[in-house]
Amino acid sequence: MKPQSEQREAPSIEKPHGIPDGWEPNILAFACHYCAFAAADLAGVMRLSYPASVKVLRLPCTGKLDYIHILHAFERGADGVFVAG
Amino acid sequence: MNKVPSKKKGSVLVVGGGIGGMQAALDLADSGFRVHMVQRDPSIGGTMVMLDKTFPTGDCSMCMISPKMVEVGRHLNIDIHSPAEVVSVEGGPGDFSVRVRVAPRYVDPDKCTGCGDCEAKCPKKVSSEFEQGLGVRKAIYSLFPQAVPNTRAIDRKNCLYFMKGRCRICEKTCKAGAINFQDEGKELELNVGAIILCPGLDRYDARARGEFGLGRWKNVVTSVQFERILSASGPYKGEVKRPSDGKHPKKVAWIQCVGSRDPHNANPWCSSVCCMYATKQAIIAREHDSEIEQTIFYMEMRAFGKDFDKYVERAKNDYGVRYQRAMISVIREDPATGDLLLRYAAEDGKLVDETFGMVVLSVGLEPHRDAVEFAGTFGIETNSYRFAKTSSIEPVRTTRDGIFVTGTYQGPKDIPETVMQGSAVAGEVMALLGEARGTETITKEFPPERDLTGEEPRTGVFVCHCGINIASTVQVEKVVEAVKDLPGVVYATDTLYACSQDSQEMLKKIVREKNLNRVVVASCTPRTHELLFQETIRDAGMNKYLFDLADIREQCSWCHMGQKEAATKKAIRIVGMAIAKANLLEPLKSDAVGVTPVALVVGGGVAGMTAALSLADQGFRVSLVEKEKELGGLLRNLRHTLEGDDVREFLKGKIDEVRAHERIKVYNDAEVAKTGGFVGNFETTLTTGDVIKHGAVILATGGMEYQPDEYLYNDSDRVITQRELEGRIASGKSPGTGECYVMIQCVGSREEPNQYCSRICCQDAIKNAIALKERNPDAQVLILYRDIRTYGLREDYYRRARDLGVLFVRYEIDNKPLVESLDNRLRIRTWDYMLNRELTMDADWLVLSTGLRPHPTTGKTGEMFKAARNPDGYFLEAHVKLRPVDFPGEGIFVAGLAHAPKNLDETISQALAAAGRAGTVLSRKSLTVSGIVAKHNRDLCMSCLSCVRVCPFDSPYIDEEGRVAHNEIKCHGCGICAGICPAKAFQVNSFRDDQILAMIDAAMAEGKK
Amino acid sequence: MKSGSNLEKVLEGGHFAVTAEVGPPKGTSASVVQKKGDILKSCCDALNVTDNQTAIVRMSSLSGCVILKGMGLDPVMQMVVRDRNRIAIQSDILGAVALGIRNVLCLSGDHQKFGNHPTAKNVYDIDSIQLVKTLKTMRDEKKFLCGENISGEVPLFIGAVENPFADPFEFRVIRLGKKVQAGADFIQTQAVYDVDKFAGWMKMVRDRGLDKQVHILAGVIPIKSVGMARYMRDNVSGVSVPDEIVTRLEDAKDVKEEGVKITLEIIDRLKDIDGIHGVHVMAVAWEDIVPVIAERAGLLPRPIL
Amino acid sequence: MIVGTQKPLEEIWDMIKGFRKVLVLGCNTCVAICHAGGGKEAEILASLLRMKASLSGVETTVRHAAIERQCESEFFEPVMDEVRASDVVLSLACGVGVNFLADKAGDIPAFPGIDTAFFGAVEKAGIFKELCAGCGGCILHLTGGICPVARCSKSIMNGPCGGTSDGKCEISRDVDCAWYLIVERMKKLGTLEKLFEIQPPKDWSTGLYGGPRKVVLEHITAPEPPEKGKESQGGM
Repeated sequence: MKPQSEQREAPSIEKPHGIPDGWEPNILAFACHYCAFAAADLAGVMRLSYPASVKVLRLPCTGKLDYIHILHAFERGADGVFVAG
Repeated sequence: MNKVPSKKKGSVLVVGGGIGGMQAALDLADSGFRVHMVQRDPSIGGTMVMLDKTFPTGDCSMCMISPKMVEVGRHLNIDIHSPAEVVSVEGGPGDFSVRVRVAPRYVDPDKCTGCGDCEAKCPKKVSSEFEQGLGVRKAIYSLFPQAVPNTRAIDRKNCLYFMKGRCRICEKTCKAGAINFQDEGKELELNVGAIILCPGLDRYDARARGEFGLGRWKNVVTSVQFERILSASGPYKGEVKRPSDGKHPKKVAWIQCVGSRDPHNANPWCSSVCCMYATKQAIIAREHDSEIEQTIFYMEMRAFGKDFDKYVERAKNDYGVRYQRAMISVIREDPATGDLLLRYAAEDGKLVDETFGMVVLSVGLEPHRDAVEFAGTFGIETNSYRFAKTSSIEPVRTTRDGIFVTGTYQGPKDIPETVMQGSAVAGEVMALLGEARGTETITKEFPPERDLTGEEPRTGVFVCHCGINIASTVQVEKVVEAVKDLPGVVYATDTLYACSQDSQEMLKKIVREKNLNRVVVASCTPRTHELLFQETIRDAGMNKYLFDLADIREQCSWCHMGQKEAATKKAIRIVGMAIAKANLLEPLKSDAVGVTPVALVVGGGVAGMTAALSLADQGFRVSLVEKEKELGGLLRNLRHTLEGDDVREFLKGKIDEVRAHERIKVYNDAEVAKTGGFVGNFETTLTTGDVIKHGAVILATGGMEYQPDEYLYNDSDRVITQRELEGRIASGKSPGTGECYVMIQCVGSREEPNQYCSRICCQDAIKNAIALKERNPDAQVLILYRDIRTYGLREDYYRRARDLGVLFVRYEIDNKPLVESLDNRLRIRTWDYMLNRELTMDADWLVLSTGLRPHPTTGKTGEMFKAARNPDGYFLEAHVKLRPVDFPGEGIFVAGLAHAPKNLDETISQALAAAGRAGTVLSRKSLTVSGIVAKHNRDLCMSCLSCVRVCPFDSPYIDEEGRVAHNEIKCHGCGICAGICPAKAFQVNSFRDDQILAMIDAAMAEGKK
Repeated sequence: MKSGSNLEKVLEGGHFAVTAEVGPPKGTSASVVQKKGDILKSCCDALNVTDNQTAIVRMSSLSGCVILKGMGLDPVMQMVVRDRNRIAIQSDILGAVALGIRNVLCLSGDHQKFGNHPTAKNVYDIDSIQLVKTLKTMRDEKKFLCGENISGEVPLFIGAVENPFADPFEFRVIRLGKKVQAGADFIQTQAVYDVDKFAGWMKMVRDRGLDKQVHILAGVIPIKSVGMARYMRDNVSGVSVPDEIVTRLEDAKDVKEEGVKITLEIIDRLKDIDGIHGVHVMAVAWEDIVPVIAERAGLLPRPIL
Repeated sequence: MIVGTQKPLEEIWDMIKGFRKVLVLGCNTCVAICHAGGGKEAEILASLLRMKASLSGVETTVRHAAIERQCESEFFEPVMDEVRASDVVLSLACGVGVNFLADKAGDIPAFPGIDTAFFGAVEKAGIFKELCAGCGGCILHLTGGICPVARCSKSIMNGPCGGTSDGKCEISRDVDCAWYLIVERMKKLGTLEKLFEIQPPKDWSTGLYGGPRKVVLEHITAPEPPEKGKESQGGM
């Protein structure tokens, strides 16, 4: 049996510090294609405004989501992860 | 078999684009027919698009219907003609000629990209029909944001240019040059083999009931207005507010039967849906605002559908909904507060005044206002209420051959029954036009796919301006600049409208010139445009899965208006994510499997026989399996329907027809012993040893009449069931002179552990009561009931029974009637809630209205076909609203009492629907499997069975070696297996872990300057 | 006579026996036990000393018994198999006999989860039926469980418990039969409130002839408050408190008096059941009511044998 | 199979926080099936520990790997370099694997990342329950196939005790009374009379209480090296 060779690099997470002025949380949303992604579309159609630091990643279903996806986002510097489905 | 060229046309006209028409159109177009859909409004969607949520599951209405609309809009074999109406119809079944008048839209659909710039700039505001007057639209508009087609239309009556001769701002705004003020519409001549009518409904105009104050008191709204109020995309964004002052009402009242069950002032029929939608609205209102106190004023709670009673119980117990049995006589407004004072008679007869912050009128359904002219155009008869005339044994056939009807034009009904009838008419049409299948459909030809094996990614990026939709917020050129040097990218450009015809050609040219092997388009949502671009790159010789769409409009420019910097930065990230994924995409094969064009129908009752006949008429061989010696099932015990149809005659005819049909083989005394396989390729062994290979299966295992032990049924010969009474009436034994009959409703229904309505018993009792009274007016008939549920047009018979002198006395579940035996008579005591005292009656006969139970074989059969059941033991359909005859496992369908208690006409509709749905499978030579499926790596798999247990589609299974294997044919690509697999043995194509991780990296990477 | 204990004499003499329960303190004071003994001595034939009941650590049962013995009372040493393996059990029995203890009641013991040391490891080396049999072997054959000989006599009157209200109902009598077969001389039952159900169980006991082979003492717990009644009804597994008892207490002006009345009614009915040879009154933290109950139930004076 | 549950992150962190190079080593057999300690969980835990280290301001590298079974020597070979390059190995195997790893890891500490719970089976997706206690003296033929040692909270041989109510154990309404199940099942099998006999005290010496156990299969254990010269004389 082969060991899992693929390894991530050391993390680049900053240490906790105070919240500077004008700071916006960097948020990644995992959205189900059929509902939450459609809802995100609808938000646009209705011209609802939300911070531009929110980015949406489409999944075929939130059941596809793996813990490691969430953790990976945090390790890469996400301040929040939003799962919607 | 030699195919004789058919004289019948292979195309079908569907008149009406609501959910019923859409279902019929999709079923037909998916099974080899060309469909013309004529829709009066500028968009399809009908009534369902206006609803917020649906009962009893609380699913979002738009979320369910929107993908269907997109599917209809994109279907190669469905042509939508809108806004349009049929002018004339000539010819007969198999060959009609139809003239259609398409009204001018003043926007050229071939040029319009649906970007909506014109609408944004149009200066003229008009009260929105879609928002029921609670919001505004423009003079150039789409009916609602998700409209299909999304070509805008100019409302000539309100357009400044048409009214005053100047403005034309839309024309100036439209970069695609799609505005055409000279549009005069056109007339089409269509040749079709069959016609389906589904024009939908109107709602009762409650302004006619001045005492309710609609239109006068601002805080009195209709139920449809309240749907819009509840809707998150509605005028109040889902906040429960009053129109008068925007305050949150604390107490909200619903008034039922507004415009229904009222032969004197309004419509005599029951609208069938209001009890449930009011319950739903009361629940959702509380979910939106936990302070709200909800009261529903009603006469009878008609929760007759599957799981409806449970829903009402939940509303009472979990959501605090108060159900007050009372008639509201008048509503008055307190001008100071805008509150509303309701006066009603409480159960003890005392008049009560109660104040509410808001009142919702549960308005009933009625035929479209042009229903009479409409019927004239098509040459069909209507009943006295202007609904299309049908019968309980031919529920979707109009009086003119070859013209069918579905949905509320046939009678008031809810969404699943409309969808069911949509599939039912499709089934009827398939049977009528079976031989013409495939004669008029079109298919698209593509060039061969280029082999990309071993190539490094060469990704092309096309960033769309979408006119100014994207470009006014996102600096498109900056995006192009930022991504052009990303790994894998060899070409990046911007484009005015990526989806326009010329851009598509440009895209193809560049793919070839630059030898691209991945394409990313950054424009709008993949939900509507992915297929379009996939087709384009396929046309350029690429595998269509080597594409990704970055949504920088809906999810970027439109929600970050006025934030150019931030929006541009985000757009760069979004495009970067798509590129990162595209680089890792691989060409996918869409596998295909053959289909055995044979149907298995389990159950030889009326549902099974109807489905079998429809499928056999469609041209498929059918194996019909019946566990008993005779066909006919439960219907053999019935003599007449409520409407008076002769059931025995009908049943005999059906049985003869089945026996005589050359394509139907009947297996009597047989049951399913085991089964295996998947859609298109099942193999089932019967208890007789016969082995049947089939492509689809319909489970119509039927129901049973409940055998009571209540109310001395086992102790006295004078206590009988409705079925036994029906026999006595038929043989002339009942009614004897001056006999007294007492009937008790809901015996064995609507109480634990059988907390559901058996749906048929109220009509059964009324049918027999009428028969008794008609044969002998001196007979006394008294019906003890909990709620009389003569929904829809059946209400007529309830009224007739009362007119004939049948007495109705209500009882409550915690105070049931008491029965004792006295020599040759029975003494029945019950509490009369009207008189507020105990009633004692001596009766000659006590008749029990016993409900229905699922047949005991349902469980066993269900297990074999992996068909789930609800807690009451009835089969659970794939989706209670939009897939009422499907199971989650494809190729398996349900019909009749096995699904839920229902009346004969409903059983026939459902059986036809199951046949229609099965026809969509059996008519195909092969079934193509989407490339987006989960791939299973057997080397990594530990056969832990996690996937087998969680997969909603049963695609992972235990194979002959006793290990987990995966059937991609059944897979829908949802990836739940991949999420749970502890060995990472599953990866979903195009959503592989490496692709997702790469996208996360890209999303989190600092964008290049 | 197997042991010559007072309890044995009362029961063998055909008298309707009365026993009561003495809970030892969560401390070292002998006077707590003595005080309870004083209250109970004139109204009971023998006194059970509980063994770390509900798995809460208290003074050992053996010590409590010795204190009572010193006051001239007849103690019943309760012994659970939760905390001792077969070695410790047999050793404790030898010591108890040496100190004059003659009655032993064998129990499984409440699971430690309920007690004040829920993280303790339990023992359950042998179960309560095996314990009964072990004691019988020690007494009758003068042998340890392993077969080796014991020096000296082991005069014991062996008791066991049974819960007629636990599941599965019909198996309870079979299990009682196993206890009798194992060597139980007397049985003390779980508290009876539902006398009808208990009578039904006793009929099954008589049908099997078990009432002729063993003395059955019905358990009685006087109820002091409505809360206690509800708690017993809802939370104590294997105790069946009919709703009407709870209702009676809820409606009563003087709850304690009503509780006593209910207890007296129950004892009255128990006396009429064939095969019941006595009552075992478990007045937890309400010992001073026992003489009152014994008096009002007409169970006094106790025979002196 | 052996069922385990992952230890709380804080507890794991307390074990390893003093080490700079951590290897999280999953085991792809029993504990992977119960979603506690396979390669996937190793990857997840490694990520969590990296973030924990970062947030605690500790410079630590955390890597992860997994092997088929941590109870077989040969499977370790491919990861031994990784093991040797680490300051500590956090094994997500059951206790067997951690013991085994400790034997192989020389001077590198092997710590447990999961709590090994019991031998059990999947009741339904996500629910595992204990069914065997590995007592070394099976009596299931006497108890209708339902084990009182593992499934009765008092492990009694002549049950049910007085604590059962509605078929549930006195310790919790969520725990079935094993003896209730035994009686019901033996009724169904028509062998209830087997329960009329008193079961003697159980011989616990075959279990954990008899000291560490070992099974030796003589027909499989490697024979003593044969005498030289006889090696290749077997007929081929």
